[in-house]
Amino acid sequence: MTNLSPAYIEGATVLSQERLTEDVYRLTVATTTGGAPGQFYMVRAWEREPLLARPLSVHSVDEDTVSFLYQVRGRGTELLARLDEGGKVALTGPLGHGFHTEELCGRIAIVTGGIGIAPMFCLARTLPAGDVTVIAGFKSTPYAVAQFVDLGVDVRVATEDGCDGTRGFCTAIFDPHIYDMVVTCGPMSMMARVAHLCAEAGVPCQASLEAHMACGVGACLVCSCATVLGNQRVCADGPVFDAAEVVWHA
Amino acid sequence: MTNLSPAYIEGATVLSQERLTEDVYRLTVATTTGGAPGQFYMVRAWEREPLLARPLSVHSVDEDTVSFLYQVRGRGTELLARLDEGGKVALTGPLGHGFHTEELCGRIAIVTGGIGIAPMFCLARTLPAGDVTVIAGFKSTPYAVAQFVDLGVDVRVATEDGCDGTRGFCTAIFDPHIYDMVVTCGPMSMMARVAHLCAEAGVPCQASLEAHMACGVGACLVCSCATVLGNQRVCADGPVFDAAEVVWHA
Amino acid sequence: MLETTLCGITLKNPVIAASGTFGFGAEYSQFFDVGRLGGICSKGLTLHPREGNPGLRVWETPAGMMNSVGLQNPGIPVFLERELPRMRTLGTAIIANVGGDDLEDYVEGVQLLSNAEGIDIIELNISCPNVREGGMAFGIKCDAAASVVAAVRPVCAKPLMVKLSPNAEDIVAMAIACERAGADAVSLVNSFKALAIDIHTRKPVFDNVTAGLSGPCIKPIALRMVWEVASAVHIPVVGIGGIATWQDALEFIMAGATAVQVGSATFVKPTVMLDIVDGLERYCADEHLTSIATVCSILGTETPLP
Amino acid sequence: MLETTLCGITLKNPVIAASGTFGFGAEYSQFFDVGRLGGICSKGLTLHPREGNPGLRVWETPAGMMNSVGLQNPGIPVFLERELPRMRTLGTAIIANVGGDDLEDYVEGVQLLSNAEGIDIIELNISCPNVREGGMAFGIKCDAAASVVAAVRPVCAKPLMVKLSPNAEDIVAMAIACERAGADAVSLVNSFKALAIDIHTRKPVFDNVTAGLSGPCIKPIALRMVWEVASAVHIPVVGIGGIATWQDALEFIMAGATAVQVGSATFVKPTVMLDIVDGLERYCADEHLTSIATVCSILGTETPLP
Ligand SMILES: Cc1cc2nc3c(=O)[nH]c(=O)nc-3n(C[C@H](O)[C@H](O)[C@H](O)COP(=O)(O)OP(=O)(O)OC[C@H]3O[C@@H](n4cnc5c(N)ncnc54)[C@H](O)[C@@H]3O)c2cc1C
Ligand SMILES: Cc1cc2nc3c(=O)[nH]c(=O)nc-3n(C[C@H](O)[C@H](O)[C@H](O)COP(=O)(O)OP(=O)(O)OC[C@H]3O[C@@H](n4cnc5c(N)ncnc54)[C@H](O)[C@@H]3O)c2cc1C
Ligand SMILES: Cc1cc2nc3c(=O)[nH]c(=O)nc-3n(C[C@H](O)[C@H](O)[C@H](O)COP(=O)(O)O)c2cc1C
Ligand SMILES: Cc1cc2nc3c(=O)[nH]c(=O)nc-3n(C[C@H](O)[C@H](O)[C@H](O)COP(=O)(O)O)c2cc1C
Ligand code: FES
Ligand code: FES
Repeated sequence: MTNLSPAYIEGATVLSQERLTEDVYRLTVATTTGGAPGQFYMVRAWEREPLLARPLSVHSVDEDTVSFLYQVRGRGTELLARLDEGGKVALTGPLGHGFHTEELCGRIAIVTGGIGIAPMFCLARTLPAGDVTVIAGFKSTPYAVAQFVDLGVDVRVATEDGCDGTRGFCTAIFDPHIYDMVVTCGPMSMMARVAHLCAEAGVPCQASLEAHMACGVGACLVCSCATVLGNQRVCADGPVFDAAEVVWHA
Repeated sequence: MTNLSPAYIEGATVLSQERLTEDVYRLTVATTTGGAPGQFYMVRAWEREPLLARPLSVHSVDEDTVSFLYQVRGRGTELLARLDEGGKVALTGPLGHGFHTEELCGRIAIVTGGIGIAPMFCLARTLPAGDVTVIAGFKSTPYAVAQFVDLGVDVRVATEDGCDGTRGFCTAIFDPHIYDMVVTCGPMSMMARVAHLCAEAGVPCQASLEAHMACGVGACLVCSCATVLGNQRVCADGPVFDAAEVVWHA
Repeated sequence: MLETTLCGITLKNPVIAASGTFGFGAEYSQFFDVGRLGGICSKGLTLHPREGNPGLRVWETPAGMMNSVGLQNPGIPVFLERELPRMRTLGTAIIANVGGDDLEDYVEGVQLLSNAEGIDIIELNISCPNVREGGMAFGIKCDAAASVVAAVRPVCAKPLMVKLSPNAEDIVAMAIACERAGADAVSLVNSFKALAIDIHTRKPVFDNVTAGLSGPCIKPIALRMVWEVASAVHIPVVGIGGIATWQDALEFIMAGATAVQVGSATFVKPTVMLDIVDGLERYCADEHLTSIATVCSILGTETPLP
Repeated sequence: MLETTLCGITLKNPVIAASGTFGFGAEYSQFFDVGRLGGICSKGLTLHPREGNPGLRVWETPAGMMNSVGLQNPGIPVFLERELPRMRTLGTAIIANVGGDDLEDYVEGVQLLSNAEGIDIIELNISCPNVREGGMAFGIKCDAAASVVAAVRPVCAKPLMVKLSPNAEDIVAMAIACERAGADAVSLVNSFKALAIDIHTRKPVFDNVTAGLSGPCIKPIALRMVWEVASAVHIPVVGIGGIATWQDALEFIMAGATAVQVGSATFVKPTVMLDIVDGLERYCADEHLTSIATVCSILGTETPLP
């Protein structure tokens, strides 16, 4: 899928804000700027404070709208969650290099931890449903999984508190050997584990990395991650990287 | 009237927000903290920015509510104007020394410029209507005068653009000689003029001064005004001063 | 858990009202029991009464404020007679903040305060950015600072805390110079010298041109300075600058501050210092600390990376 | 109305993208015609490529941000080969920002840049707070600064602008020292040395402990420094620090800045510099100024009050 080039939109209108769980929301915004799976937007729903916009992956997209699936973590996401229908956000995007969908064939595992599931819905929509298995881990109550089931995708859930699916981490129910391709998104430590399992099994893996960002467009170098090719910018060279090229710290 | 002592109230509820003109609003808040005529509150309707609260006079008061009449001037009042019913404000007050109502007898003139009319409604309510004349100047369309008429108070209006009442400044239609007591509030230059006229006529005048404030309670000394007694704190020693004691710069 | 010893004086907790932002304590007693504070610094005092600066005295900036009060105060004799007796009833440690224009004024002022009963600590303000000639100069050059500390030391029978300016050329050297000259503690920072221009009048906002910047905006710089100074001196350090939450206060303590002072944040919320005290208390309980001092200087003085 | 001459170079307008916040210009060309800017400062360059600092590199503060990029850059030779040709197509003045650890690197780096076609001005960054040993030291002491300026001057055939650190002991003396050593202009300020602590881990947020503070929070201090420096030197001064609106830019110009640089504000809104250019243009039109230079230094160098 081709990565789209970005625009800056000052007052995009909120079409809907749905609360999925205690702290997870889906925000849909009117914009025609689109986005490929794995690309993201810098989002801002406040005037002055906090200073910086927040990166959010494209969760779902069509001609006139982009949706974000996000979890309230701190001040920025808390302010996002206060938005109502008709509210305004500033968007910069779509940004970055998304998933290399041209490489995704054969049996595909999508392995996610927590809100790492956000970018996967628009990805799954582009893949043949029968080939895809989503292996999703959550702390507690799962969210945003039903929509994959609706696509006909096989979904397996692990929860840390055992309230749904298998108790434990998603990596415990992920066997890389039965897949041809793996994509992953979630906490860095979990992705490091997935990358390690894939490397051992000799299965290619694409990982969508996290990093604190300032510009989001590749100009400031605050979002760097160590790779075998040297430091790369998560925002502009990624956020999706070949997991084998990332220098995992965990 | 006795000045009341203040409290800090974190989340007072907005009961109503009325827009009176293009940029003048009346905000009514649920609070039992009351206030004497001429006292004020430090009001805050935002979390972090701007840093400081804004001083607003008690416009009208009863057992369970306080109303403010305010004009949008900059960022703070703009944010105030965005409040809707049910919104929350933080209040510190009532603060300061209000009008010396015990001295207000005989024929009383209330001379105001613009939003300087704000503190006068609760003052007028405590005075014998027949003794009071309000002489109110505005740039253009007058506001908040009808309520004085309802009290039975004589109201004379001057507007700079001549759209209502006499064209010109309110000081042009104010003859101090026919009053026993004058109270005034408005831009400093206008109050200086009123004070001058009163001094010439030998009529006592109380003026409610303006100053930028930080603490509002008398602790920081940023709101000082020069008086014959030395620098005084507008917030704690005033805001109402004997006009004859103020060193007017204008 | 929060009891703190500063220069031999026991404070209920390490949260002190900063000079110039809390008057003489009486104003805020209307809102809360100021006896719950660790201490109160008086408005900056000078030997002779001062009317302070003319013109506008306050201006807001992003996450901060500028002030140009210019040491308006009734003078030390009037303070001792009129304000101190009332302060002493407040039930908290009293820190007399003293400023001056020249050495003689400092010495005479400190002497008067030193003889007064009920003052626990004298805070020597060598750093007020809002007074022309004098004051400021002492706060910029190490040797000038050392000379004023050395001059007042012999006449000061009470613990002597020197309040440093962030405008100092080298704040670490400054702190060391004050320590050597006999300071029992240092407090930092005072406000930053800053400028605002009214583009409409094309003139400075303040008559005095520059004014002192305080508030949350300065916290990251103040914290760095406190850490550097605490790493370099052996006397206690009191951290000041933009503290508005218990987390801010804790950062200063971890950086090496024995206690903290809260200034501008009180304007935002009159009772903020109680929130800070309560927050630190909860933190100690949650972390099972018997004393907040356990985490003082926990950052260490060594920089983790080469 | 906005055309500005800086060290003999004509800029379309006085609004320049600050070093390290605008890459090499290409990234933001996606959002607007960067050719409308007065100029672009390159990311800080060093003779040899650098990977920059490990660990977290950005942290938000009230009205500001801290960064610890640590001069990550491809090295001057790669810049000249790969980035400069593309920069030259952008249609605006190119300012090459150069940093270093020691005198030799500075000299060799400047020499390479000086020989390159298409670079209009060389900005000597003696003030990066995020590089251990070297760099910073040059930015703090006047004589160190003068020595590096004097060393690169003979090999620099292009206009030489020296970027000053707000952490300098005495920024006015520093500017004068640089002027004497041969600087054609000074730009100020770079970011402030600051600290943030993670109270949960009880460690500094940054591996490097301290990091550089920028953004609106620093504006009042930066503006004061620009005014002081502009009042003291005869070479042009470029104002930097927290500029986010045309009014901010105008304040710096009134304080004596010939041009301004905008850094962090671009992160808040990619097209903010166009707003600033448009705002200044409107201001000139509204005030009937034939040139923005009319209001440069209008504040004067004398302080209105005694
Ligand atoms: C390319 C990319 C895409 C992302 N997509 C999504 C998404 O679709 N949905 C979603 O909920 N989140 C997503 N995130 C993470 C999201 O950006 C952060 O949760 C958000 O910025 C936190 O902001 P805050 O103000 O709420 O929290 P803060 O108060 O800033 O921080 C709260 C916590 O979040 C961490 N954090 C802050 N910023 C980031 C960041 N940029 N990346 C990772 N952790 C951070 C902090 O360290 C802290 O632990 C994405 C991050 C990146 C880099
Ligand atoms: C005791 C007192 C009572 C007041 N009562 C009222 C009232 O009832 N209704 C009302 O509309 N206004 C009242 N004011 C004025 C009001 O406080 C200011 O208009 C308000 O603070 C402006 O805030 P802002 O953020 O909207 O504007 P800013 O952006 O802060 O400033 C906009 C303009 O207002 C001026 N200004 C800012 N603060 C003050 C201030 N404290 N006093 C005077 N001018 C100021 C600025 O210089 C500037 O010209 C009162 C002021 C005082 C001191
Ligand atoms: C209005 C005002 C007046 C001040 N007056 C004094 C003073 O008289 N003496 C002094 O040492 N510091 C004075 N300060 C500085 C504060 O004590 C404190 O050092 C500074 O404000 C930084 O702390 P903050 O960011 O918490 O406000 C004053 C500060 C303000 C805001
Ligand atoms: C992420 C980032 C990277 C920076 N890198 C450099 C640099 O390489 N060289 C330099 O001279 N200044 C660098 N700076 C400093 C800026 O050019 C500017 O001086 C500073 O940010 C203050 O301006 P501002 O408040 O507008 O951001 C950097 C600033 C930021 C925020
Ligand atoms: S966030 Fe600026 S380069 Fe990635
Ligand atoms: S506003 Fe603080 S003393 Fe008046």
